Amino acid sequence: MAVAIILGVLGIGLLWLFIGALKGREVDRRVIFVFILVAVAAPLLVNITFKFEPTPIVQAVFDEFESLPEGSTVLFSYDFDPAMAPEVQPMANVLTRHALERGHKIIFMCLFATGEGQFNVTDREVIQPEFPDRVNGVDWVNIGYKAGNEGVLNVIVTDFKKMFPTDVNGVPYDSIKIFDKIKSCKDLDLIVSIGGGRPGIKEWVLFVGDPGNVPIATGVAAVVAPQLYPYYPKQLIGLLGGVKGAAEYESHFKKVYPKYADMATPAIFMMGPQTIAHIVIMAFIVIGNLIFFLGRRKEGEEA
Amino acid sequence: MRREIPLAITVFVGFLLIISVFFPPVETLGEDFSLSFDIIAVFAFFLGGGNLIRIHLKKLARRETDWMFSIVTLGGFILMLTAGLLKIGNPGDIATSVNTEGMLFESIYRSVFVPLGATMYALLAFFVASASYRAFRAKNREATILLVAAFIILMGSTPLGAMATSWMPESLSIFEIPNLAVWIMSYANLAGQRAIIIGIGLGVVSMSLRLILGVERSYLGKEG
Amino acid sequence: MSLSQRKSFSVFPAIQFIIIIALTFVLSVNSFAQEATDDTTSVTSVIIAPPTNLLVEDFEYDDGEKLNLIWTPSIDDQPQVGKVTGYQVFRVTNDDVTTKIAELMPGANNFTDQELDKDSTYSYYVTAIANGAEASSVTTSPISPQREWVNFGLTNLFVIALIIGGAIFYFIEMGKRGKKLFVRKIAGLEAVDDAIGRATEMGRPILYIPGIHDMDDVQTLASLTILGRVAEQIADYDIKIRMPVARSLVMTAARETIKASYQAAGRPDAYSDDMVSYITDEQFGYVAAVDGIMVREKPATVFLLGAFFAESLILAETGNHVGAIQIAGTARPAQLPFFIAACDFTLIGEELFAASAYLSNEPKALGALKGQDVGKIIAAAAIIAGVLLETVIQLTDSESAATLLGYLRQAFTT
Amino acid sequence: MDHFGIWLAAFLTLGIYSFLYRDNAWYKLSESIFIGISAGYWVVILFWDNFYAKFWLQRQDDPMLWVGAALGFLMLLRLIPKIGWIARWPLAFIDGATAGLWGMNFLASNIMVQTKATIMPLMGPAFSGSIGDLLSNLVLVGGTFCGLIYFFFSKEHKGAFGNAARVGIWTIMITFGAMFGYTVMSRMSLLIGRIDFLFRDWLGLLK
Repeated sequence: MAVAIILGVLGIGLLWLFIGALKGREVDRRVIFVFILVAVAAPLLVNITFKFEPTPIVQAVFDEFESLPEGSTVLFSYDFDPAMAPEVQPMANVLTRHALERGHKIIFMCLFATGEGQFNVTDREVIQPEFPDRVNGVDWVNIGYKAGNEGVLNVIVTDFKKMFPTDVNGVPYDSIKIFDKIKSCKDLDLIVSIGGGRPGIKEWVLFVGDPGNVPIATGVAAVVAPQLYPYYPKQLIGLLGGVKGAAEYESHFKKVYPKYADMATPAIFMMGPQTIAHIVIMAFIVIGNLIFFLGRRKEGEEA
Repeated sequence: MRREIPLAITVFVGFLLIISVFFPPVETLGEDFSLSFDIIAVFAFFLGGGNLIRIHLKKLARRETDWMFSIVTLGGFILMLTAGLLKIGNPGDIATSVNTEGMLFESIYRSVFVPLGATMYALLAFFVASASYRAFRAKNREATILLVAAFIILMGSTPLGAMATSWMPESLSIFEIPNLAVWIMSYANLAGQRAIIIGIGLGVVSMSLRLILGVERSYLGKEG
Repeated sequence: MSLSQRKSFSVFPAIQFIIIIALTFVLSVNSFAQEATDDTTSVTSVIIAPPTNLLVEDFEYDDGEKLNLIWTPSIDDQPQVGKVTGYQVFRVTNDDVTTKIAELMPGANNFTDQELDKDSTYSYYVTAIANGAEASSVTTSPISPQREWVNFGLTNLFVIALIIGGAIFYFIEMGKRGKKLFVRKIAGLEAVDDAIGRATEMGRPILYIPGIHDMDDVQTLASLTILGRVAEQIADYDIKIRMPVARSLVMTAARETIKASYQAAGRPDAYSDDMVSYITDEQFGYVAAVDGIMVREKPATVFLLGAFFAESLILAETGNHVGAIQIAGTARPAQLPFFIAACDFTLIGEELFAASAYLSNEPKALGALKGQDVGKIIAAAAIIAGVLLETVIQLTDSESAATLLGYLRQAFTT
Repeated sequence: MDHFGIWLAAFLTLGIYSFLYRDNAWYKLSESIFIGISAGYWVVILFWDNFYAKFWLQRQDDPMLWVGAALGFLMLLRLIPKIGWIARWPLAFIDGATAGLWGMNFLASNIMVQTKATIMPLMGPAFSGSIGDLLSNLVLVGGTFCGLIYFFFSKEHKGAFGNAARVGIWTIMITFGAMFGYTVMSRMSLLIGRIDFLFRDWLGLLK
């Protein structure tokens, strides 16, 4: 109900400006400010959300998770810090959920020291409440952070144990069940790096994906996404770019798995105000051009 | 002499730093300069800070318009200075950073400086909107190109982009808005960026040489 | 390599072999001994081979403060089956002090030791570490880092600097000799006269914003050189110029600049220090103040020239709102779109640096712009030639093309 | 943040936003507080980081530091009108050093690196790759080339040269349009952050 009212108010407002534009009336910039304020504030209050269709580059990641046979091993690398978290934590959470739902086994690690804290968020928000039956060490394991950036990757591409003799809790490598058949990155079925800084996805592609011939998918902050498109689809099987990429994934995941209809979708939530604000801006661009063209035609007639 | 000495200093220091790149024994001169610069900047602050105090005292004395706000500015300035230089509320010793929790300086920073900065920054959301309303009009060919590129990227950032072009056949998938947006960002955008960046490089080289050779001498005035 | 061999030191393979055997023996005895004294029950001794072929050589082109170490990793450092968990590098100085200088990953085979003294000698050994065991390489014989006077590694940079710098220098000289040089019109700069004239007509001040960076940014220097030209015209017209700045040094430099311009225009009496005022070093605090000045003083003309960041659009939109004519320019590519959108004229990147030369209309300054064009020709030609060669190589595997391309790439490698 | 801190932050936040309606006393108050506090903040940071840590603590080890201090002192002579012109010496020093440093840096990082980066094959080995790839690469290389032509100063933009320059400015306009459009989202995020603060921390409307 509230949603309809807000969208209605915004729509009628825009329509009114549109009609004004047809008469050649310029818009006071304070009117634009009010529209932006409403567009951003209202969805935050009443939770306006949109349905997202996944773009092929996002769909590719989803499909990879689907096509892997149950019991495949996926590595998640948390390569980000709290500053990047608003954009990429939603990706980490939904991808973890998807992997566990499909019955994949997950190895969590991070190239950022702060990544361990970010994994705890996923643990708290996804693994513990939704998959309490999954056993640490059997179905998933967190091997944590090791300093050394690409040096770490250089080692684990051939040997996990050397770099990670224990997991974060000090459990020795040999007694972690997941590692029974995983000796190096080459034994993995998929690697997912989530982040946007350095070290990050570029290092994964360069030091593990290419030499080890392991499929890699990624979720990154919006600003770095354009630099990564050239890697797709050869070196990256897919990419989630920014909040929008995360929202597309969440949206699609909910559609395919209806039992998660009530799951938290922070990216979709964030995209509510973003989408309305973008639409408002585009509407204003259209109105501006309308005024311009009508004005010019008038000038032409008068001349 | 008032012109020659500064000129000689510029020429000497400029060439020295250019050449230092090629000679390992002096290759750290650039770092030395940055250090000296930082120290000069501290001294210069006596002039800047002094100017700030002078302007506002003058406003006060002459009861110019808005003189009350000068009291606020001066008060804030002095408050921050005292809190920071004396390290009021310092939980540690003199080596403790002023940005340590518990210090008055830090708490003012957190509850006044940070929200004010973030709010000013966030004004951009409004101005981005008003600027695109006014500027993105198809006045001529250049403006039209600008408008179209911006519009495609804006569309691509929302679910609208995918919806608008989802009817397209597979063979034309590159022209679907989300893909088009990606293409623009990774090719056309990159081409323009590179041209601009190379141009800037040449501009800087030329500017530097003009300064060092004394062809540009803003603060020395005209020759003769 | 000849350079490094002269100063390097390596261990003879045969001796090395014997040493390895000996070391392994000593080590194993050691670990047995440890086991004997230790009361622990479950220590399984691991025997690993030490790293070999340790070579220390002088770091090429430094001031005599770095040494390069390379070695062959232990044969027990193998993927998956390897026992080695890392390496430790030790330095022995000439007064026999041993320090551990680095801990490295498995697979590591080199290290650069820095901040050394070229008048001392240094020896090194590298130890492979495994769970409960370690094995050291032999200690190298002492070596001192050498100082090189010239960095020949930067020859390409030197040559390109020489060509472009030389071209600029040449055209400046041509200009000095009075040769007429053509430079195309730059719209943003043609507008400067009108913009100043407009302020005179309206009787409103001119606002000049030199960016928010300090004097150690060449964009700020470029802005001040433009200020020098603009202020001269302003002095002629007797309009008020208002220049709030975000840096104390910029304040001082701007005052000197305007003062010199007023003197050059023959009106030193009209100058006042109050034209330039310091606000605050803080980016958005400065913006808040400048926005306030804009709406309160309603300048007829706003110059936004220098290093700008996120504040670019806030300033330009407010300036536009108060109806000022705005001439902007920056070399920050990320901010240019906002100036293009919100200002009347924008100097794009290189044009900002060309502006003062253009405004001065002095042949020698214009000559520098010609020199820049030589740089553009070089870059453009290299791009075309390189792309053609690359494509030819992809299509035909031509070896001569590959050689040529190699040279071309090399020339642009720093 | 404590209760008072949140109210203060909210008060100042709204003060700044009131400027969007028009200049007013609330904005002036927020602005004055910001200027005073931030100017003081930077003096303190400059004093402790630059003067105390970089100069005072190490004044005995590094003679180069005294060059900076001496030049800084000369700068202050500006306060004495008769010998104020000496203040130009440190300025001349900074001018020369900045020019020298930046000239060499930009030559390497902008001109050489970017030129080299643009040297790429238009097609994969033996005509592999799609027509689309070829066109994309042509746009990238051609756009960069024409962009350089646009910046060319010593020739009028006429004829074939003028056409290339025009393609150059079009490419640059695409760049600007795309960058503008791409930035909108991050700018909106900033506003979402502020409104979230007001709704959540201050008014408690959101959980």
